[in-house]
Amino acid sequence: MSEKKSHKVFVDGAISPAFIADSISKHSSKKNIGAHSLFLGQVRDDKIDGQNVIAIEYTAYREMAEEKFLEIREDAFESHSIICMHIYHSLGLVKAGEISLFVFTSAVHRKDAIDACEMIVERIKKEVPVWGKELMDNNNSQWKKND
Amino acid sequence: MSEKKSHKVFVDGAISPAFIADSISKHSSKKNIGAHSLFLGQVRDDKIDGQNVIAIEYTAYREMAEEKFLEIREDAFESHSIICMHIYHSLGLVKAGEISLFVFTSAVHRKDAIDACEMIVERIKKEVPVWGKELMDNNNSQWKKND
Amino acid sequence: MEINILAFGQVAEITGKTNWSVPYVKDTGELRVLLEKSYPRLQSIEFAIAVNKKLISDNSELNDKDVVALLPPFSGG
Amino acid sequence: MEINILAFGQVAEITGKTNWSVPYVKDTGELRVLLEKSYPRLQSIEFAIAVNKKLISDNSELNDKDVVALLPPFSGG
Repeated sequence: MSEKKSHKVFVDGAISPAFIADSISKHSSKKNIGAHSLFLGQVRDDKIDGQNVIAIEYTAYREMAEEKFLEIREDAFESHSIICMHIYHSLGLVKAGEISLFVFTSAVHRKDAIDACEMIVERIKKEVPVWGKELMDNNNSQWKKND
Repeated sequence: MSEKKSHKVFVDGAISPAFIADSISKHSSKKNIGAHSLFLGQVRDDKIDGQNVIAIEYTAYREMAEEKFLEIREDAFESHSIICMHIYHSLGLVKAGEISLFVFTSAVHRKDAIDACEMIVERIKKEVPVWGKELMDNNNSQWKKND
Repeated sequence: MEINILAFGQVAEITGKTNWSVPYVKDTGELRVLLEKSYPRLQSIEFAIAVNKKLISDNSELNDKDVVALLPPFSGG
Repeated sequence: MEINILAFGQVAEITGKTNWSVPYVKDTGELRVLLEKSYPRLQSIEFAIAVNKKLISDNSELNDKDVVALLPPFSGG
């Protein structure tokens, strides 16, 4: 039952709640799944020098990022008993309040799903060549820093 | 911005992906949120003595469960920097492949959302008086055990 | 004196009822003995006791109008 | 010999281009020196180097047709 085939990670613009619902629905036929863990990254309207972030514009070194996503995927299946996993990351403009990252892991038991999801999120933040440029409401911008 | 008011936890039957999407959508106006962590418990079609589980029927000691959900909620806000949290649990019949538990935490930073979500799931499994009766396809049944 | 008893899950299957009351019972230890005498199958299963929605671990005195819940191991989620 | 250079994020803002090539360069250390001479603002920011999509930490020899990417700190998610 495990679905290890890869899929397109990058999506154009924000990730919609309807897309997430659709992704959840597709797993109802995999009846050996007992637990899903989902992580959603949402763009914050941080205040920087008195200006609010209104959106983040994401760019990536696509070829390298795609190799890295695949490596993270393979490592996740290697190190955790998961049945399937999906990663979606936005490119282009994502407004404050919208979702730019969606990590989805499924397993028989909750601990595997939860631990794998957290590991994948941490690795994406650290290892995948994607950049976010924070756009302010006065047309200024600055490069996002990951914590 | 933190939304600590309580809400109805128990829902009748399965929790639908559309309900989850709607719940996610409602957070797009809370623009200080940077991370959501979601846990979904899905009913497995475990094989028991050669028979598959086709559904779980959930019952609860409602009054005590509701007090316990409130206590877990208050502890989560006390121990983690979260902006909001929601718990939904099914009562009644939930078929294999359908979702019976939905825990949703949101925070400025991912670690708070992820840790709070995991803590809440563990406490629900251990401390909340809810029982699942696994119904087999030959009309047998047995009481679910949490691991 | 009246103690209200609630039974859930497998306990309710054994007792055949979910909600009844008993007259004077000194404490939860005595109640457990009485229940296991009336429903011997209760001896073979594990169940906890909550008094007025609070789980109790030691033997606890019972008072008039207390609500005693018989709780098999939880299996929510 | 031709080395292809890709620049991203803040590095691309400084170089004003995202994709160009340079003739002979011995290794990544020498390339870094050359770039910082052409674009002095690069000295004030942090950036990593990937050769053919692999991050390198030490100085690495460059070969014909290598693709060298200049990568400021990642900030995806």
